[in-house]
Amino acid sequence: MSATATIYLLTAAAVFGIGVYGLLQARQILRQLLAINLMGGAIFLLLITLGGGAEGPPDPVPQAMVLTGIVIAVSATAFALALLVKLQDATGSSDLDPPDAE
Amino acid sequence: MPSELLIGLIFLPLLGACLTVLPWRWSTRLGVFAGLVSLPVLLVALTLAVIREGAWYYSLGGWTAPLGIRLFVDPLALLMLWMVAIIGGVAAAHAWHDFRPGTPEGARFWPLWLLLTAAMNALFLSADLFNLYVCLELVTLAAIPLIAMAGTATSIRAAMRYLLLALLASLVYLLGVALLYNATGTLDLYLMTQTLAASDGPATSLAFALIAVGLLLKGAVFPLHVWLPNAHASAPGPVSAVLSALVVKTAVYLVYRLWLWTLPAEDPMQGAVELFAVLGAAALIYGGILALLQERLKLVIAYSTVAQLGYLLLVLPLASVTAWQAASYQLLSHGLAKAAMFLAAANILHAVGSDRLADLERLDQRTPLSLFALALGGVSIMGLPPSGGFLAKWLLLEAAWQEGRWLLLFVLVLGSLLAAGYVFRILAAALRRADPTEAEDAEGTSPIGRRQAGYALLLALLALLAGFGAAPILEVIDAGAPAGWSAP
Amino acid sequence: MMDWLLPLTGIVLLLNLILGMLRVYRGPTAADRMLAALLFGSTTVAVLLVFAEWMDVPALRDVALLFVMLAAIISVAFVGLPESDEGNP
Amino acid sequence: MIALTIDAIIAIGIVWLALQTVRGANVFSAIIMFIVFGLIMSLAWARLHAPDLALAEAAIGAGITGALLLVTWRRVHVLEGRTPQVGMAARSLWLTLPTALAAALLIASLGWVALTLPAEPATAGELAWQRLPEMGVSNPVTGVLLGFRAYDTLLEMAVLLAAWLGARVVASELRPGALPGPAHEEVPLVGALLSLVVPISLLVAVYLLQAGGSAPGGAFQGGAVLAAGGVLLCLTGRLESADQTSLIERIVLILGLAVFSSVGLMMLPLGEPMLAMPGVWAIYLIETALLLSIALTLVLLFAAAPGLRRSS
Amino acid sequence: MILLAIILPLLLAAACLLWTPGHWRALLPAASLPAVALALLPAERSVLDWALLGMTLGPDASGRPFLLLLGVTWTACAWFALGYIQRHVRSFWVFWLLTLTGINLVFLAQDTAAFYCGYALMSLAGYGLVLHERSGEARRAGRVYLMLALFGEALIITGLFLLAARFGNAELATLGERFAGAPEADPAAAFLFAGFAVKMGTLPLHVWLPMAHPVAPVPASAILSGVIVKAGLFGWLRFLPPEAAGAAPPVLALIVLGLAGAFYAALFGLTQQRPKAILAWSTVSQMGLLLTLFAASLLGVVERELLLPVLGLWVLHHGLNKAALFLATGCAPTTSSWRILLFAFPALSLAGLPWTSGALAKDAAKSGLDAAHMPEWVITAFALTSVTTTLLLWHLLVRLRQTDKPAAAHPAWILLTVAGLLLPWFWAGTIGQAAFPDMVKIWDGLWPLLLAATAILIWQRAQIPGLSLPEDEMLALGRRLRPVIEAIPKVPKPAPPAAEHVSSALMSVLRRVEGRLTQLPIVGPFALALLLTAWIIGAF
Amino acid sequence: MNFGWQALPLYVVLISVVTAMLIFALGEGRQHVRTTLNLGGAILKLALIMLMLLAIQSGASFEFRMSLLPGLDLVLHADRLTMLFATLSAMLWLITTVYAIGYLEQSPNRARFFGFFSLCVAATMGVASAGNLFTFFIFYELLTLATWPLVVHRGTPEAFAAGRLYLAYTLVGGVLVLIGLIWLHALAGGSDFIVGGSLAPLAAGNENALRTIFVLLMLGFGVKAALLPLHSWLPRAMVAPAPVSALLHAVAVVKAGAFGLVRLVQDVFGFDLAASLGLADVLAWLAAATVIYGSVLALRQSDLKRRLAYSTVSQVSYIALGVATGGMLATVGGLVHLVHQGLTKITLFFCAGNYAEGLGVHSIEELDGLGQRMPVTSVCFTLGAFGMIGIPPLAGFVTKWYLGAGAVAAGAPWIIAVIVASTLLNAAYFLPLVHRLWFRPLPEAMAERALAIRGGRMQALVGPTVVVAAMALLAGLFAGTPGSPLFWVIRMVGGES
Repeated sequence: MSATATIYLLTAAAVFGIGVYGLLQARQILRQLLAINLMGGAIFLLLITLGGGAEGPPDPVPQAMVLTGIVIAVSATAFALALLVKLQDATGSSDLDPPDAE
Repeated sequence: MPSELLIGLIFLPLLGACLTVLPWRWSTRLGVFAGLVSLPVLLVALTLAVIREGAWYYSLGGWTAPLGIRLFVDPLALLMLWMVAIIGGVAAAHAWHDFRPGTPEGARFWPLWLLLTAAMNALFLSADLFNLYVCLELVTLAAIPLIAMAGTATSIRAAMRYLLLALLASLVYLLGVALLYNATGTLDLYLMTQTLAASDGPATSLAFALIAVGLLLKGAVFPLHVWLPNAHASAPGPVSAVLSALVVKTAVYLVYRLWLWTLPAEDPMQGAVELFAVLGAAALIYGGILALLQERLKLVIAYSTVAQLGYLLLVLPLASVTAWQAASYQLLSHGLAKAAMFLAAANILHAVGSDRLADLERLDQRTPLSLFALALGGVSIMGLPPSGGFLAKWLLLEAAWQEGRWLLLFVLVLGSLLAAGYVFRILAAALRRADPTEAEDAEGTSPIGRRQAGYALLLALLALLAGFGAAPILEVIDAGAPAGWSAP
Repeated sequence: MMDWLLPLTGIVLLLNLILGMLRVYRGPTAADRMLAALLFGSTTVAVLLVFAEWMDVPALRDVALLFVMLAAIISVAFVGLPESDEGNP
Repeated sequence: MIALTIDAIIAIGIVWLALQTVRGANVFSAIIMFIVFGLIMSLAWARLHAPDLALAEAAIGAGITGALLLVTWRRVHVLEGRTPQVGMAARSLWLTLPTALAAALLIASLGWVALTLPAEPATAGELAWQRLPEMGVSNPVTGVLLGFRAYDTLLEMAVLLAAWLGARVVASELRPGALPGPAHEEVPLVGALLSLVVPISLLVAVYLLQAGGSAPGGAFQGGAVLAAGGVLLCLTGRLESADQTSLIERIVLILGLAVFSSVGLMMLPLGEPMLAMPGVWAIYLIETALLLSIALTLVLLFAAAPGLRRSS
Repeated sequence: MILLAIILPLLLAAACLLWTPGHWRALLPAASLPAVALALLPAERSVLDWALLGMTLGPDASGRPFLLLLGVTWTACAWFALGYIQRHVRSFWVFWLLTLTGINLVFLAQDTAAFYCGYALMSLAGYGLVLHERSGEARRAGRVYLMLALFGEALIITGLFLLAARFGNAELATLGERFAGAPEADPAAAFLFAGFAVKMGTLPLHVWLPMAHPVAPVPASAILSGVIVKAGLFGWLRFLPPEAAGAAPPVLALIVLGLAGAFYAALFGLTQQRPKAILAWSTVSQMGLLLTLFAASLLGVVERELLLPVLGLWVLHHGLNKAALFLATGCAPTTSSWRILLFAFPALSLAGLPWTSGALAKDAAKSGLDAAHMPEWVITAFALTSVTTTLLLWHLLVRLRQTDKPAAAHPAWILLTVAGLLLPWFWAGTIGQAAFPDMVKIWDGLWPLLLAATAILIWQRAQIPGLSLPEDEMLALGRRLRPVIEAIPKVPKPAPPAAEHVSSALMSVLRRVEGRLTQLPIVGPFALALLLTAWIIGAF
Repeated sequence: MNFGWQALPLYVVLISVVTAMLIFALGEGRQHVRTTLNLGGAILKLALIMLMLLAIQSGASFEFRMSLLPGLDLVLHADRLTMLFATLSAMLWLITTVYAIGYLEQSPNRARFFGFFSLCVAATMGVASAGNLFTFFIFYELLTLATWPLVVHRGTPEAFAAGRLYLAYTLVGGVLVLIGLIWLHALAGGSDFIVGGSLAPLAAGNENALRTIFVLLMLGFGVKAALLPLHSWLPRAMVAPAPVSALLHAVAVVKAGAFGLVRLVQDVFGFDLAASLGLADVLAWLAAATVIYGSVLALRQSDLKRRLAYSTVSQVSYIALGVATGGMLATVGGLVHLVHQGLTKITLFFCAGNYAEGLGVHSIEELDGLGQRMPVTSVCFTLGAFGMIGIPPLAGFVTKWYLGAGAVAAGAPWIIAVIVASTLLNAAYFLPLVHRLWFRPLPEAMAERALAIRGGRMQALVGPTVVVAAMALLAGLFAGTPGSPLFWVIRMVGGES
């Protein structure tokens, strides 16, 4: 395995972990959505790197998967953002677990 | 011909959804009709075909796996498809009143509903891991807005929580798929088996672990069930019904597929089924107790779902024909009964204006039919005879017995007692009279209310009838048992 | 010469990018961040062009083109954002 | 060695930006960091020989997502201005520590496992290369997207539609016109910029669509670019939200899905399997429909409105 | 006729239940007439195999004297009761007639179940008669009566079960032959003996009798003491064939028991104050004598053959006379000389004055005992009981004189007294036992009376003060013990279990857990932990 | 599956189900239609059962079989034991329905009441005609379900507390049966009721398994039969309306448990096997303990219905006792008590209901002098009490006779002691009631209290009471007559085992 691939694989792992941490720890939903998108990016990076992107044109199947994944991610994010607006309208808060809620 | 049936199951609801996006009332009606009413017809033909020919694959676009995407139909998929058709159909009929075509609500509701139907059908038929990811996302993105249609603060918050966790779950699943693709070189569920048997390393096990956690999250398995109760309880009635009866089952279905079909029998990852069983047992008990603690009807039913899902995981380590029958029958009867209960709860909520248990007194006077449906559904959930739930429980116990899993047996029994506890708690609340001397209620049920109750009752009766029709159903199901399970 | 010159240019540009990142990080105002991001955009275009040459992937020029366009869009979008205390930690 | 340095810089940048996105002092800077993260990611895609993804990442990941995030941030955090900004430290140690620990373990195990895998095209990918000629397009990604795995793409369109439908369900009645007001008109140069950028975006979109057959590009990237133009029009008030979705809009929204499905179904009576492409023309037809649907859906999602109309 | 004997009283009882007896009450005494007919006329058995466990009814040799006694006494007493009963009239008649039904059935039954059926009916309906006055005393007596009656029934049914296991619903006539040798025979005989002994007032089980008989209204007392107690004897006769007794020792023990009862009861009666109580004790005493006779009849088939007529005669004699005496207590017998005379006849008859039925019976008994090779002392003791009986009856007369209030003499009393004089003779004639006594026998009858008269004279001269003891001697003893029993500390009730507290605490904990779990920072690590667990399971 | 005349037992079950459904569908109004339905259903069912009875007498057999799961059939058949129980429940259903119409027609929730009432009878018929343990279990659980709404019918907190207790016991009992059943199924495959037991060939080597199974099933059935440690639900369930109590105690629930024990011993294990495994003795001891314990507790109750309830606890165990003792006589005694206890206890409960409805009398103290106030009811009560004590010629005597004799014949004379002790205790708690009725003065207040029921309702209450009392009397008095329960049972026991 090439050094480039190693670098990007470790990057992917790190970003995924950071994303998970961010998703679980963030208070604001917007941050959580950012974290989810980070996680998505990490997975895409992993797919392409493993698909041989470091050496030359990568495996087209993962590329197609990533493209699909990107569109799905933007769809989900867009809907989540709309829901977030609605949530704030309905509850007056953009935080899922307000400190005084439970 | 059978292949076109598969296509129809996915594309008719999909095109129906397109039609319902158009602004005309007739297009909505046509879309719904094409997308839902056609399903049972297709399924009858498909069932006959499956009985005749057994399971088969269908390569989309003519590109066979591993290059292309295959559909796969077998008795298990058929069972799930039937459930989508029946439960989804009846729930849709129930929803017809609240979400009439031509109204703004209807215009928003039906496209999503049809997309959800299409997504579930696609999911149950798909044989491709990445395609399944897309299906899962489609299911999620179609289901969550439906929850939010209730419009209450609780429902929005629940939808948000569901969405975040579902996205997390999807991504975790996707990561697993990514690793698997690289390790095995294919995405096809069934081709993968051979490669998996050869390549055995930490990567594949991590991949399966990731997939498992993703699915457990989507399937609301304890302790990852946290999104479920509020989401299912605050959604509109028909949506709750479909969520609890079908949507969460998608994850369980995939767990079955992966562990019973994809994963080679000797793979060390098979050991995870024990973990699933532990979680299932915990869910059964924890969900049962929490259902007992709830003060609102729909929350009780929702926690009941958490508990009942436990049964489905408990089956995994048993690995016998009986266990297989038990799992299938539990899928079926829980789906029918739970949907009936949610529809009935929706009617009650509508009639009473509240679903707090404390407000439900004299329901036998106020909403007799819905209460009846609720009770019948409850009978099946409790596993009391004569009902499908009873046969499911019987088979489960028998399977546990055959394998000598005493602890499991104990958990099963405890779970069914807890179920009895919460179901009867509901019924007790419904039969209560604050003032026993109170005069009779003169209020009758409106024709609409009666029809709505009728839908709930229909499903409840089906759950009951499932207690009598097991022999032919199981005959078909048996043929679809996973490879390792058919040995007695 | 091209063997090492192009990548070296790339490195320099990337270091430049990092400086930009720091500005984005440090702020202090939203406008600082936005401008840094725009700088970022143009530097990225440069990096992409260098990569296209160096790695012999001409399609990257299309990407660079896209970036140019997006930079314009983002700047317009940014102008539309209201001033608030948000950006001033 | 130099290449490695470049990769290292990019990797460090990515990780650092990800961290900043998560730990950012406030939501706004987190969003900015995320947008920058997207840009650096496209550099990474470039380094990984995946220009298709670099395009998509730039247009969709950084561009459209960034715009969506920013406009929502504006709606949620600025216009309301109620929610106090709380950083990460607000959680107690007991809540943070297990998560951090688990995340660290996850990173370690994931990294370790990924390194054990072969970084090369898998069986399916090699098959895709081999059988690409049968598709009639030379860009393997397009070949996979619209040929071998067309079904995924089709369902993905359904996902996009579902997202729009969902957003419409939850669309807030309280704040329909969340788009910026006429402030833009007073900003100099905006008009001139617009008159340049929007046609260019249309041109780029069409170019990308056309190029998709043989080179990186395609309906998604093109659609995103077109959407970017639409977003710009919205931002500058050239388009404003309407109460109703017009018939045209509805048709365009379902166009991708409907055309894709119809073409797929078309071959059934001829005894061909479902989603068998009758020819390259079909691919372009579908791509065009997809492009239109994607663009409109994204713009509508951005505007968070049932429909759009030209401002009077 | 047999069915009539059962059904007629039942019908009348039903009538009384529904309507207060009116003009038709003259019919009520007639209810017992079929019994007389059955006693005297030849009758076939009737087999009613549809009824109960298959019933067989019919008079037989041992039953006839009982039936005769029953018919005559009951009719007379009913006649007496017609005027005597003023309160709770319906209740009285219902129980009266039910008791009659029961005892009819007892005397007619030829199978075990029917016998037991009648016996139980009689015992329970008798409770109504005892309780007639509803006074506190009556209640107490009734309770004791009922408890002992039930105790007796329990013993009897136990015995019957033991029999039924082998013989089913045994036909009584042939029971004896089959009884011998059965392993259940001994315990069954013991249970049955003890069970019927309750009704007979045999010594330790007699407690109820002196309590119950006095509290009942006069006609009821009369039949209780005169007739119903005989059902116990009848039970013995029916169920304890000579074959059942086995060896001799129990026979002797029973004889001793009987004699002891005879003496004890007579002497204890002397301490009583109420006339009816004195009569009741007299009954206990007399029943002791019957036990002696019966015990002798257990010695063997021959002895049974010998003594059976004697027992019948004795039953008839005692029943009629005792009933007459009881009726006398309701007719103020000391208020005029002819009434005293009328009172004296049955009294002296009981004492065994020669030429009376008593002498006849005693004579027959003595010869019977003799023939049964009883030891001399038994016969002597038997004779000596006349002394105590005489003393007791004298005591009765004295008490009557002190307590009598004026009352009309009812013709039924006279009738019964006359019947008491004549019927035993008549009966003795029909069974060939009637014989005018020779001088030896007259002396045998006289000396106890003379002895008694002497004692009375001495007693009166010596001015020995009368002893007064409670009627329920054993229960009185028990009452003394009550404080001791109550002193036993009671076991404290355990505190309610803490389970509810635990469960509610658990519930609230669970509620909180679930609340926390919904938070992402908490559920997230769970998910990750699961992930790692699953991975570790699979990979290592 | 066979839906011809062979399936008559199915139709007998279905009649009640259909009646129940129609009643539910009718709703609260339409009193007359409901009454007609109720009576029509009951009469039709009785007629069908009579028909079956005649057919079986002439040697016909009925069986309906339907496969529920592979290897598990739902079997409804009619053997003599079935007919015994079925006839009893059909008759008592008819009578109780009349009574219930009189009892409840003024109160709310009648449709619910009568619906579940019918359902309850359907379940009872199912229990009676079940042809294997599996089918038995199905109806056994259905019975639990159908009865619960009746127990909580009053809707008061006490009613719900009682209902909760009832459920807790019966459901746990059901679970025990289920486990036993599963085990048995794993061990033996099907478990059809075969006279003399079907497990004998399995006995060798499986002794301990069979023992455990027996104990599980015994405890499971024992819950409904109110065997000793499992009886506490029964007295609490007394909050239900009188017809329900009557039904619970006389026919349906308690009997179903007892019937289950009978089937278990007679037709699943077979007495010989049960005895050779030492199981019959266990059951006998348990039943004996219950007999005594129930009676002792009954003594301590001051509420009329509770006293009756504890009496039931005691009396029902006679059935188990008889069957567990074995031998022809004791078995006859046990089985015939199934009917006799039913008739007698239903009489008592009807009377208790009459007192409660007529004069609002609930506790024992209030019974004083009621013989004057409500003579017919009081006579019936007296008859019932005597029947319970076992005074001839009432039905209870016949039972005890056979039980006692059977105990000796089976070489277990200690059972006589149990029976006699129980008889004495019965007397001790019933006779004071009878005493109060007839020998205590009527208190002023009670004398002045107007009867709450009169006219047609009164007839509807008193009529059935008299009928059942008469039946209890006649069943004993005419025990020797062909067609009497005893006759039937003797033929059954003598003819088939």
